Amino acid sequence: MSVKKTTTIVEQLRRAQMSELLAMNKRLDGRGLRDYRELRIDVGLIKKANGSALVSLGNTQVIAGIKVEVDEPFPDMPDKGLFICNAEVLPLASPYAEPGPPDEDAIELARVVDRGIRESEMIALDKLVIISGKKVYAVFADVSVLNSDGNLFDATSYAVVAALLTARIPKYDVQNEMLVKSEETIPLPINTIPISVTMAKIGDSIIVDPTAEEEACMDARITMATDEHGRICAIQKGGSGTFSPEQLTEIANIAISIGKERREKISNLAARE
Amino acid sequence: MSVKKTTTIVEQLRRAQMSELLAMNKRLDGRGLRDYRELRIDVGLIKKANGSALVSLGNTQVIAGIKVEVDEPFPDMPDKGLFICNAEVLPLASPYAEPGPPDEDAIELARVVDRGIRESEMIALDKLVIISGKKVYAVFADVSVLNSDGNLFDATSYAVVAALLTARIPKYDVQNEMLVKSEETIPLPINTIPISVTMAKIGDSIIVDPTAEEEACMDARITMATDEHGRICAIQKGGSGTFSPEQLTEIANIAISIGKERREKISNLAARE
Amino acid sequence: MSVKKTTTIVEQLRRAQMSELLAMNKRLDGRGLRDYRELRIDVGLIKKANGSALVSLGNTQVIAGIKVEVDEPFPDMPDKGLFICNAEVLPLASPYAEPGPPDEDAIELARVVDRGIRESEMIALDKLVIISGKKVYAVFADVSVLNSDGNLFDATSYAVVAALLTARIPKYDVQNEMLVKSEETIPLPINTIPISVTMAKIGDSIIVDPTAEEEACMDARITMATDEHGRICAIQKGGSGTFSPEQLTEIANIAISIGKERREKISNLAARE
Amino acid sequence: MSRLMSEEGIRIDGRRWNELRPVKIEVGVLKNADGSSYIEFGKNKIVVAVYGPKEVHPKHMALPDRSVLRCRYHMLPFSVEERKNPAPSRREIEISKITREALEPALILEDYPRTVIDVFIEVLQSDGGSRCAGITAASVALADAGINMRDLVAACAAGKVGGRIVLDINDEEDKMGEADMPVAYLPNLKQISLLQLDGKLTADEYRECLNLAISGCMQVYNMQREALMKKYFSTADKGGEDEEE
Amino acid sequence: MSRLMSEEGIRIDGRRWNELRPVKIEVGVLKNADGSSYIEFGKNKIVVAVYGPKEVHPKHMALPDRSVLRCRYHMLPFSVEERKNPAPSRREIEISKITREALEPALILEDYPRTVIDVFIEVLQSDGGSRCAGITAASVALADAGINMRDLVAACAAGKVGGRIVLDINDEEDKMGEADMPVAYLPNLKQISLLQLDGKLTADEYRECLNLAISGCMQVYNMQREALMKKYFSTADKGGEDEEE
Amino acid sequence: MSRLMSEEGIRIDGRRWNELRPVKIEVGVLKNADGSSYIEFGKNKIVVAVYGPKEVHPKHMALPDRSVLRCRYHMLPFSVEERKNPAPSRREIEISKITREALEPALILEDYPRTVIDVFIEVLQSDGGSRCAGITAASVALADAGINMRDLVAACAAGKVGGRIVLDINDEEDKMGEADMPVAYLPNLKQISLLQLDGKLTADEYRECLNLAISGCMQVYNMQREALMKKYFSTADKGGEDEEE
Repeated sequence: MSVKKTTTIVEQLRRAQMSELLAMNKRLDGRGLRDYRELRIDVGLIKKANGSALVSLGNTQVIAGIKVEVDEPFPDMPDKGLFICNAEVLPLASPYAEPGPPDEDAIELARVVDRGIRESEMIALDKLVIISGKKVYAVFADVSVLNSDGNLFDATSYAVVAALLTARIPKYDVQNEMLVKSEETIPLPINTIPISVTMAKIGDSIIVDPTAEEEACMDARITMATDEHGRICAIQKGGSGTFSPEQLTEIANIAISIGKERREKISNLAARE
Repeated sequence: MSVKKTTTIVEQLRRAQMSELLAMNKRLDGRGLRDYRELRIDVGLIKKANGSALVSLGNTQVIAGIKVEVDEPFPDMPDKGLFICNAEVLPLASPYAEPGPPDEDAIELARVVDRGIRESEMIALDKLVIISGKKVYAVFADVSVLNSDGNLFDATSYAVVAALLTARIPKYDVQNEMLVKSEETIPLPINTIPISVTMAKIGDSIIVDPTAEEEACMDARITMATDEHGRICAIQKGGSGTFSPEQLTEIANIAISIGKERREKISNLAARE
Repeated sequence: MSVKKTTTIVEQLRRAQMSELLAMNKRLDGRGLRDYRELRIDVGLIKKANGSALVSLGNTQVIAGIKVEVDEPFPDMPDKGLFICNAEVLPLASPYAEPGPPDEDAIELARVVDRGIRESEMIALDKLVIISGKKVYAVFADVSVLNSDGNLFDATSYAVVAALLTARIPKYDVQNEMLVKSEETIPLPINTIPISVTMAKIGDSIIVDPTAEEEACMDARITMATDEHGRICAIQKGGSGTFSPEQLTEIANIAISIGKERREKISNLAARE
Repeated sequence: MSRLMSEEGIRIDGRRWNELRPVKIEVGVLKNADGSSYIEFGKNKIVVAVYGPKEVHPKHMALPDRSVLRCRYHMLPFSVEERKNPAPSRREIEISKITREALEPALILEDYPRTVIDVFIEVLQSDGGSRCAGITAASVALADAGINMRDLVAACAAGKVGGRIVLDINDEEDKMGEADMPVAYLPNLKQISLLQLDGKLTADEYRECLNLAISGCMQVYNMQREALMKKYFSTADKGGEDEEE
Repeated sequence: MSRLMSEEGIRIDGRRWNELRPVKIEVGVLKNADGSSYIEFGKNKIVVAVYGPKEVHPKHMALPDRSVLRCRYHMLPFSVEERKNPAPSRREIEISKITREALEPALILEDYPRTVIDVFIEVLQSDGGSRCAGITAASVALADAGINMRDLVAACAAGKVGGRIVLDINDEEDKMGEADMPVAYLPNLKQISLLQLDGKLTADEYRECLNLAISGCMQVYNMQREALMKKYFSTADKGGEDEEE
Repeated sequence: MSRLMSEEGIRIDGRRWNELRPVKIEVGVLKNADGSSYIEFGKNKIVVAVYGPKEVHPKHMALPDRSVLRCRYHMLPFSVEERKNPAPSRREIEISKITREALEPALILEDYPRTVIDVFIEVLQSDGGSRCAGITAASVALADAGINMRDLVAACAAGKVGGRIVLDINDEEDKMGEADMPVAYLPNLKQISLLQLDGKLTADEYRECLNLAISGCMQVYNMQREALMKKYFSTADKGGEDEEE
């Protein structure tokens, strides 16, 4: 059953302080309301994966690895490859994380990141068919959070995107309905790069890229992913607060404009293999 | 490990009151010792299921759905279809129910209902073969308890029986060892209608169709299913008390005579689609 | 997560007493430091298993059963049969055992016994192939601890070894790529008999075949398995203490010399079917 | 792709772009629960029970200053085309969470310190929009349980199908359409407590969709009020929109 | 169907209709347990341990006025034809429950408030009637543990095989026969604490079966008494039927 | 079998028999942890965090006289050739246990009664010897967390490959070689806290292997010290072997 994580007295006090600052357009770490923390992306760290990326967003650190297997397609989608995204918050990521199967937060994280990639049609799944109805590529994206300091949604999304952009998958030749793995590797067929932008509402302010401290005080959270044409392709509101319709219009504008500028940065960072 | 549910002080006091009444052949809700509560059966509520039935027995409410799939037969039974019965007491059914996998009570419930249907040979499993040894119908009966007020055994059994009686399954044509689903649907092949009758022993009295309040006070419980020829085809004694051999003879007579009269009622109710 | 079982105050007091005795080369049960408790092996108790052995080592009692099935080989080992070893400490084995899936101790136990048998190449897995790359024998060794009084490693290892030595498996004939089970049974193909010797370090003393009482007081534990040529084929150190390099040399000598003498005893006991 | 929208702007199930599917809401359908409701929303058939406010077990989960809200969204095995395993799927776990977050702002949890309120949503039959229907019904069941609330929560999706922005996506439209955007709305507070999107929308389409969904939520809200009034006021007068409960 | 009954009324394993399979009961076979027993009943081989009465963890499970009885019936992976997964099956969970309910009426749990008594039944090799053999052995192990009891519990099935009512169904008769009815009996209280039926019986057959099963339980009861006496009285005199322990 | 050892005694990855793979150790790589480290050991890439000493939940796990050490060794799904299921395998559970037992003798747990110390080892990429690399890194992370220690724990395997006793087995050598013997060593106490063996060794080979592994551990120990000094002493002087930290 779903139940809210408890907030402490300290967090409630901190919230008061934070609201005061935000009323003056300031944040605890000195950033402006629309500023991201420093982003670093290292790709190719894991040679045993088909693709990998280690992303630091301020103190938040996540690692994504891509593994590609050959599998059967779903019976109702004989001409589509498979994309499966999993996330776990490792117990070393924070004093509050615990070993065990993914909890509702980790499941939501994986599903929202998956949605951004799937709905933007980032991967051309129709080009991942080897034998129609029988053999397709199955692309597994596994993300592990190494250090948790807020905005896991964007960090995870950037890591999966960067790992997919730089992945190399084996090429198969088909001989008499049998697959023969060739020496050659090929990149994944990519249509677009979706960019996730996560915002938090604290009091009346909308801030971008919240830290863990800010998340502990926030009323609500929202993640929007946009594609290269500036279309919104996935949204997830979170948290026990609400947004007004006007705020949601503002939020979409932020997501589209910041998305555009960050797309370039992320493509460049991911390309530096 | 199996362990008894605790009884409260209130239940113990209530038991004294109930025993006094029963000594005068009276029950708390005014029924006679051999009277069932009002029974309602609504079939066909769930269009996505092959068959379904919502059963109310007094305040006890259960819903059964039948799903039919094509599967392989068991290697030692190449010419039999499959019947699989599951039950769960949903957490909304009572203040004591909890989310999670079925506990020992729900497992016993499913297995006893399964036994009545299987041992009476209600479904002609030998007519559920599509290709001998290769393809058979697998009939899943899933029952969920929506409101729990005693005698889940009979309510669940009636719901599964009514859902099976009114189910429509796809017809398959076999062409070159391949199955082709036809437009046509057919009913399940039915041999007999088993009727479950559940009784409780409180003090020296045997009562039929116990409420939750009566079950909390009972010494022991017994469920007997009979077929159309008045043969007993499944028995399950429950509870931490005992029965004398004489009581068990009396109980069988009750089960057979009540079973006969209820069979007609249930066939009629189920037929009103 | 791995965490140490707690030791009680009584165990700590007992440890002082034990150390004094050991300093005089004496043990609580009167044995010498290098003496095993009485070993009994009864084979063939379980007719439904392909092989079985009930082993008593003092008050420690374990039962092993071998089940052989036909399965597919691992893709990277098309010409090897399979050997799978599982162990569980049944809840009836001691006041501290609990029902549930195997804990880290039971998993270590199974893996160490497996290692001794696998690394010694006791079973000629290459002779367990029926159709290369397609059908091989899968040998399941399941061990259950019935009464736990120390040195489960050796008792379990002897039980599995004895059950394997006396197992009879069905013979299959291959006709048109199909398997036909013949009436005939054959023994498992055996290369060597590995002998496990477990020692405990208490203070400066190394003792062989520790009881539960001794294990509760020990600093560290070590199990060494040797093959018929006196080669060491598996080692596992356990416990939160350490060994010096010199002690490890001494331990290897003990394992090799005792292993030789016990191998004969175990082969003889196992042969008495 | 099948034609989801006729040239006359008629949808596959005969509705116009701004039309809801048939909705039926009943209050107080389960005897044991403190509050309950049943909703039919298109082919969705969902029953909801509320238990609480009640004591918390284990006690350390209790909060000194407010009640703890717990939510479960669950589908029965026969509620979908392919029989569903009864164990909770990742999808059900996510929907349980966003449902809780959609309901929480409407509840005055501070009125019930040291207690828990349980909401159980059981999908008997599933169609497109089951999360919205579940939130709508849960909100009614919470009211039926007598929990103090700031507002009801009414939920409804809008989306893009066959190139047009339409209200209340059904199953086929969800699968074949271009976008689905579920929204939960607190009508008196004019706040949105659930927003998700699957599929692609331009900024303009997004705003259009949001407004259309809110208008759908207002229709749903009126049906919620009617259902509650029908139970609580014997002369089942169809409540006007400007009344507060 | 194979001939389970010869024309002379001889069963597939050579027994007559009213004959038990060979039974062997040993008491006190495990060192660590407070009470234990081993039974061979036909090809069934079962070991049972009792731990308790002992402290309860977690403490909130304790009852102020009586002991809590817990039971586990479990089959080892190699006890059956096809290797069994070690995790408890639905069948094992049901049998654990009906075993507990069969034993509970014989125990004076009120004598041990705030404690727990654990009964572990491990089937080393399984044949028809393993639940009855388990209950029989568990009852002996409880006596061996010194638990205060009103009576022993003796269990035995009767059933219908090849058209005849017969005692103590074995594995083949269970699979091929018409009915199997396990019964547990408290001989001194003349009460039945377990009754199940798989298969079809007329009312007359049912009564015949019940009586035959009870007569089988009386035979089992004498073997239980003998086994206990053998352990507890050095001059192992075969106990008469009218003695109480 | 492929040639794992050339005629000139050169191994498949170019090393000599007594040579370690390239090693890199970093200290304090994770912000949230009380202590952390990152190690590259051949192709192994492992990150370790230490949390504690801290309060224990549930409280009954606490010990009155010392801290409780908990360890988890875990591999990420993409760390191995075939994608690994994220749930802990039997292998990971065993390694978690022997890792804890290898570290425990180095820690002065008595200094932190009623607390717990958690060690999390996450294998990002796995090669032969990941358990040794994990222990080595964990020991550094424990020092980084400021836990009182009697000694560091340095770990390294030796084994037999292509007929020769060699140091620090890599993945291919592990799969194709004759024996692999992981060792953990406390250099100042001259004690061994981990010893395992897979594969066959004569008594002489075993002694040779043990000595070689210990010499490998001493090399690892120096790298551990250097990494710690680099973090804790700004003038990163390469620490001599006779200095104590």
